Amino acid sequence: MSRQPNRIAPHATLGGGRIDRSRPLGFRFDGKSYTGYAGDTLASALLANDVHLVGRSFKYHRPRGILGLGAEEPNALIQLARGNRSEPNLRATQIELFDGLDASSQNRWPCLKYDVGAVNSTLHRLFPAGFYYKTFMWPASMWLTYEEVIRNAAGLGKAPEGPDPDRYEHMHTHPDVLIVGAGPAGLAAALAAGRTGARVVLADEQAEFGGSLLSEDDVFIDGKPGPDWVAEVVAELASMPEVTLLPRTCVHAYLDHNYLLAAERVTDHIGAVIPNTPRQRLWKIRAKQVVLAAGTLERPLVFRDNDRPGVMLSTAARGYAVRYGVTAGRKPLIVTGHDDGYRTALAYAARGAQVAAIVDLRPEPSGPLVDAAREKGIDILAGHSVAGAHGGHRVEGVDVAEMTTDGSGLAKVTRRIGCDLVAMCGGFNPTVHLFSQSRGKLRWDAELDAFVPATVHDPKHAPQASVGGCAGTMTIAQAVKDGIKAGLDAARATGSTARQPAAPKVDEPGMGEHRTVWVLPSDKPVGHKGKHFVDFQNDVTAADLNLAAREGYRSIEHVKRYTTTGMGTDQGKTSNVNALAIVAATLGTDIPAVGTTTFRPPYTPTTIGAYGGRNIGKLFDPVRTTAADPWHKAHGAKFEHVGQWMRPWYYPKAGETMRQAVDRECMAARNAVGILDASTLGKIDVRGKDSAEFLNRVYTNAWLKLGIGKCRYGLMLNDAGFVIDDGVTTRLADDRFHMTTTTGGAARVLSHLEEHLQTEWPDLEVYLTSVTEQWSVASICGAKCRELLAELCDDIDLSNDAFPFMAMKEGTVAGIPARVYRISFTGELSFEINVPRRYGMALWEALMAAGEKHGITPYGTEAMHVLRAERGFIIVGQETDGSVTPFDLAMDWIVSKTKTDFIGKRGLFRPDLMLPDRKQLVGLLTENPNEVLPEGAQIVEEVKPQPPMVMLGHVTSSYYSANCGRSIAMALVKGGHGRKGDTLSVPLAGKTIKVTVTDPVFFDLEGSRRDG
Amino acid sequence: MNASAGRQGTTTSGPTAKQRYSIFALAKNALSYHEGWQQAWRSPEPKKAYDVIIVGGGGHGLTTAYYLAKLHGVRNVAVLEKGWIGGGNTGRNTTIIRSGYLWDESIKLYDHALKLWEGMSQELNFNVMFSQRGVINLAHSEHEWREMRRRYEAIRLNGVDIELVLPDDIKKLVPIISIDPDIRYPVKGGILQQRGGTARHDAVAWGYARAADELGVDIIQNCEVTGFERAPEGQIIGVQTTRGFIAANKVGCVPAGHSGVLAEMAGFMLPIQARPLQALVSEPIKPVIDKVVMSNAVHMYISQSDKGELVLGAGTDAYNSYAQRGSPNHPEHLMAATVELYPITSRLRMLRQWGGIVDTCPDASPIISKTPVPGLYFNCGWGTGGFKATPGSGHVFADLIAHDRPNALAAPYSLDRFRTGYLVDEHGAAGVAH
Amino acid sequence: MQLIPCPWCGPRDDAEFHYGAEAHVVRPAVPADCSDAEWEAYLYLRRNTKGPFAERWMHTNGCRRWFNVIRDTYTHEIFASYKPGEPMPDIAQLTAKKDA
Amino acid sequence: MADTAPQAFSPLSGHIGPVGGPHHAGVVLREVAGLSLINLRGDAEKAFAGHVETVLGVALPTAPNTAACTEGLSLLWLGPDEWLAVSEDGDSPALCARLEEAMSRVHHAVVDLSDNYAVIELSGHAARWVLAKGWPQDLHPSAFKPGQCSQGLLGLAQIVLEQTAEDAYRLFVRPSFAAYLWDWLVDASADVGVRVAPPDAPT
Repeated sequence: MSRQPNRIAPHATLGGGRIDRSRPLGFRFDGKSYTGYAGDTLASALLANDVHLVGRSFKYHRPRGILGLGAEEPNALIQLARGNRSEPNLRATQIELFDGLDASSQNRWPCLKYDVGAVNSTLHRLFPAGFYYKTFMWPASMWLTYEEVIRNAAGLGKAPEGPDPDRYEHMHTHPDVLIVGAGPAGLAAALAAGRTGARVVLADEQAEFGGSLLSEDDVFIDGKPGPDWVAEVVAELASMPEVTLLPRTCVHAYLDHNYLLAAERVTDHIGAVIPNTPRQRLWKIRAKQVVLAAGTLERPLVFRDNDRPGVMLSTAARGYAVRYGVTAGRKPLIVTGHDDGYRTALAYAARGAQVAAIVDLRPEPSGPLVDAAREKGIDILAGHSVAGAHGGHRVEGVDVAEMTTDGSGLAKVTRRIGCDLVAMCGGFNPTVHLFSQSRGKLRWDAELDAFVPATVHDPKHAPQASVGGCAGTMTIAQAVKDGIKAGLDAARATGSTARQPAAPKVDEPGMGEHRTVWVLPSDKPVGHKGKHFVDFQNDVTAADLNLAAREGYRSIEHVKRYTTTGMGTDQGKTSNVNALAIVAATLGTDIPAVGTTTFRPPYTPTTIGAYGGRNIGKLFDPVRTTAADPWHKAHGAKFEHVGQWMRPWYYPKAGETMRQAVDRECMAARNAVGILDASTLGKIDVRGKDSAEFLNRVYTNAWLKLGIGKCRYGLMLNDAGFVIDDGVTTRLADDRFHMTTTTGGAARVLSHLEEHLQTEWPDLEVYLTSVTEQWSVASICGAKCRELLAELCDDIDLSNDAFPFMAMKEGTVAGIPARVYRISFTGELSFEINVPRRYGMALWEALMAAGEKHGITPYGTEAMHVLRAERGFIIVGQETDGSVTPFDLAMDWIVSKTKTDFIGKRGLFRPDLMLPDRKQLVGLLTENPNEVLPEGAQIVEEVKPQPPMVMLGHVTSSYYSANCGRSIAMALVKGGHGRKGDTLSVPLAGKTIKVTVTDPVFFDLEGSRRDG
Repeated sequence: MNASAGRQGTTTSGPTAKQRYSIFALAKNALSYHEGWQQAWRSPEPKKAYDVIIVGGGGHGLTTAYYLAKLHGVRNVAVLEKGWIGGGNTGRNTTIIRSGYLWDESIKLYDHALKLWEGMSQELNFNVMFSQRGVINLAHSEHEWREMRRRYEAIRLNGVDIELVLPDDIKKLVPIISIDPDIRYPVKGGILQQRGGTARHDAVAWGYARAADELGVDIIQNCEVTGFERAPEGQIIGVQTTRGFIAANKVGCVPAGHSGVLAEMAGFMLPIQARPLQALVSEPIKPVIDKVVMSNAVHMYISQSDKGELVLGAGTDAYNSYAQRGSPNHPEHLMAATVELYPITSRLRMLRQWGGIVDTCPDASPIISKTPVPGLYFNCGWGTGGFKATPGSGHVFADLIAHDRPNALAAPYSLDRFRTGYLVDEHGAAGVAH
Repeated sequence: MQLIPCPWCGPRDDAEFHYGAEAHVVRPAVPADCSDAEWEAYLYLRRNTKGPFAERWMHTNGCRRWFNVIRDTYTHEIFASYKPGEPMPDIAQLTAKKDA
Repeated sequence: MADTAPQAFSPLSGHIGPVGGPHHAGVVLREVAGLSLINLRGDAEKAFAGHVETVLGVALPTAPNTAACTEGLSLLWLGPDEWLAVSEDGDSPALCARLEEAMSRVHHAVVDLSDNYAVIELSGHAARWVLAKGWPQDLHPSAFKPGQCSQGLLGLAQIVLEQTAEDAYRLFVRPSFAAYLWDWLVDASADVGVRVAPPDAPT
């Protein structure tokens, strides 16, 4: 195993970092093997092995190194693993190292060191921001070719090759208090709330709680080092039954009314498959109160060529040393306008590094940290700027020079200082993403040079508080105090009571005034020499921002979209505020006037599979089946989707095509016995003294005088006059009816009826109850069906006189209590046998057994479609599409003339619904009787050699009818009722078919077969 | 800027001829550090009066102003935008362009737009990156496959390019799709419109703003209309704004989601509901999908941007909202459907999620119409079909405003169709009218 | 995910509900007497307010009852929910309380 | 004529896998068959309420989403004028007849829905953890206790949820969604272990 050159031995007093040196872990990066330790991230392990070059930037393919310590990392994007578990664009700073980890860099060809893409960097002058809007327009035909080149150059990592072997799940939780971020403020809030017994959820994206305390060695709480205090608090929290601790869980979305989403990485850090365990868990959190304690993100400084590998955020450089025991360089140079930068210099000096210099933007830096640095003999260059950095695949040095007092230019000539690490501190941005997602208003704090939370959006429904760094509180002492108060207030607001715990004593380095210089002055103007990077990942420079403003893209949203600053996978965590400041200066206005861009979820990119959760594959959507489904499957039925239902489509025998099977089923249904599983139809129990009046109002025909035990077909319209459903309703008693609806319309019709009952006609005494699945329905039809039923039912007189068409009798079939309806959708003699669902299978099997000698034949939805079309019966949803009226369907007979009102009546008599040339239902017969028109084919009067042509309408239903011995079709045609006997044309892609317009009834025109 | 000596874009009064954009212009300007580029549009102070005021600085508003100036010689025009141009639905859609609708009126209008898309970059001298990569609508059940055949025949016979494609063809065109017949909603087939595709939405707003500005149109941002002024006999005479009263003989409103708000200001009501429409993008990856693929049955559609982000969209949320955000159950279902149909997407990560305000009509078709107020015209109700219609919408609306009567393409979309019952119901045809 | 306060079941996720747009739109007593314009108004013309708005919701996955809510369609703040048949509260007074 | 009595099938018969599973399983699943489920509708403030109490022997629960329970019977509130009577007396037609007769003179509805629901019993120390994976409402004891019921979506299935004991629930779901719900529960219990109890044996 190779030695880790940058791993420092554990320090006598300062320790060796939070890694486990007894557990070495082997890993590979771009094919080379290295070792790190348990507790490392891939980034810290790479730095330990002195690997700085980790990626290539998106546009210029410039060599890039690690800039950050966590979620803010824009450069070190990694393709992890191979095959189906491969994952692109992961931040090395957030990948917990595990043994056998296999990582590779992205966006480079052939390799990281020698990337052809770097040609963009040499020709960078041709590629300012938005260059692609100004070119690639000539010749027009070449655009798709240019685009192909762009698309292949773009994109960072690669998608995995196959389906994801891992599973994901969701989890709902309803804490009294959700605390986001487990740094000092968050831990204090959790402790205060937890001690009241309130239900608390504490979530943090890191593997360990503690936040910034894990990366500092100069903070002591109650006399103990920060991490020890953290351990104590976490131990107490872990002992509280109503507190849920969620490490490795990033709260990434703050939605309406305190509904937040968080993604927990359950097994990613283990690097092995754990059976029966989801890879990630999406927490859906409805919190009564939220405490945001998300800390801060350090701002980079903008200076020439500030993107050399080895130029890093100061807190990151310090974090690698303190938390991971890795000095990212032996000769660090610190550039800062903030005392915090000195802590990095002191941390490195304490760990044997030779600090090249501290370049301080302030003319007269002072305070305990400055004194400590001087005591260490560190060279402090006050009032200086870094004019530019040097180096190829690693920073080698910087040019420094004294600035003019106002920081706008250089007072002296630059001089070069050698270094192998540049730790830059441009100040700190409170992490206000979640506050802003919750629609809170931000304000610019000129004191802090940062945006801080101002007003909570909806304190009544989404009570929340921001504490610590994310509220602009820059000392740990105050953060802990505010955390305790916020945690207690939140718990008390939800009814839990307790004393306020005492705030611990915090000993931390004092910080003085800071100075912010948005672009460090250089010897040449911005854009003239080198590149002043603002958005490292999307290669957006200060010059680009100036260009955008110059070209009139003045709104910050325009600047962002024109330059793509802040649109990378880091979502502008290190670039947004710097970009705002530079644009404000260019427009000669101040930052608050420029405003912020909208913070959109997620805070960090979130796995799509986690959102899909368990609702994929077999559980993507319920499959609804009937009681007799096992029989259908056992007898080779082919199925068809009907909404969520799976219904038998047809029952092919060995070797039969669909056409042959359907022909056989249709013939048997008329000449022998056909049997259909009709259980999926919607069924509604309508009860109450005003039931008949209610039916009168919702259907187009009359219902008051319907006899008991009698059935009637009803057409249902919406109030615009268009057909929305149909079905047969039977009167069970004076005040009781059994209504059926189409399969697809069941839920829709029930809610349509309930809406009118509850909001328009509350005075009507009517109750509706869905009984769709109480009853299984086997519908038998055909010449021999009465004979079959008689064998199984001896307590109903099945003769025509005793049991006429459209009537219902109760009795026993095959020993099962049943309601038998003489309803016919095929035009044949037909009995629809309804039994309680538990007997559905028994009824079906009894009918099949007894029916064998009668030639009983199960038929599916296809044959049912053909049989009803033979008789000219419509199917709502096939003959209608929401814009068809009863008159269009030639169903004037069902529209009551006498009723003063029913739903749809007024709508029907509007000008465009009364036009004679509306699309009307007709039959179509093809010249060649064996030609079957495709459903959806368009009908034309005057055929042109080439489209376009004027279309009169379309074929709604079309089949070969074995019973008619020819093809039949129904269609909606403009002015169809007046075109009977005409010849029209159906132009298809290959040929045109001639058709004759007829009445839409093709079989048993006098309806004689209905009574058998 | 303290260090840069770059020339600030000053606000010149009159329109100036624009520099031509080309690779040669880029090279020339590179020599002077790109400090020589002019403003794309002037953003002048509003004049006291104009012949025509367009309310709404999205794609539809800007194209209307452009065509008024270019085709109808009406150049004393102002576009008033309450925020920043292209900041509404123009900047929030999933950039899909196609004309494969069901009703003749829709096909004619959307294909009129598609023809205007085909020459747009060259006409505007601004690369809007219109890519005719092909749009596929999938059918996931027998019923949907039958329904799609009707749409295919109607499109074909309207003279618009369309092809029927079967699962094996679809797999070749979209390698990452699953055509497994046993998944819950298997791919039964689809229709492909090769002329359909995508474009860079922001560039459309900027390109038309620049071209309109060159013709003398004033583009005025941060100028919200707060009321309409009418002459005693009812004729519109101007608008009240957050930057004072501006007179005009004609006012064309193209406010998309805010149509209801403006109609109420003008004293009449619209059959429009403002609904959230959510979309999201994945992190950028190397190209995996070239086509745009739409699945109504599972309410999802997908394409990949030139930057490499997978762009995913779904149906609208079902409640009224102006918050430009929706409820998380829609994106959740969208991503479950995406994993179901495109299994390799499961481990990819969502980068950004947002919502627009979609003005939906009861028949999922737009309103391009005169209104009860003489001189006041409305163009809205585009629902989820706004972006693809942008140039066509502006073209016909300019014609309506210039001549005070709709041309043949716009006539079916008058406001009084809801009174007479003449609906162009694109709902019936598509679960989610896209 | 908004929390919609069902007058019976209490606050529930908005995914459990069906939306019914503007409240207090009454179906004309005698449709036959309505002009086409009046019928159009009943069928289609709905207020589309940006701000506090009286609207209808139905608790589809819960008690299946229709009820009304005063909700701000921009901020999503919810001011009141009340049963059908109850009068519409005074929105100005309701929302004013917010600033008091 | 059919000589033997017709065979009845419960909604999940044939779908439930083998009975059994780890003894320490966090969740036990069982289909409960043969219950009488009667949907009642009426005005709780009128005589209707009294009639229900006389027949069922328990007062009509009027507080939303609560259940009135007595030996072998639960009366679940489903809406301001809607209840579901769940009785272990399997003769639902007789129960309906008694109810119908008692309230014949008031506006009411008595509908036998014994076949319109499948009933699944979910119990065990991890029952709440598994339900919370797909049930958006709060199940913490401070919010949902035995004697309470609620309606909503579990995964993608619309159910009525009744808490019967500290770690035991009954789920009422339409038969055509029962297979989906059962598969969903088994899949969601993978991390805590699931045991399938035979249909009618006590757990």
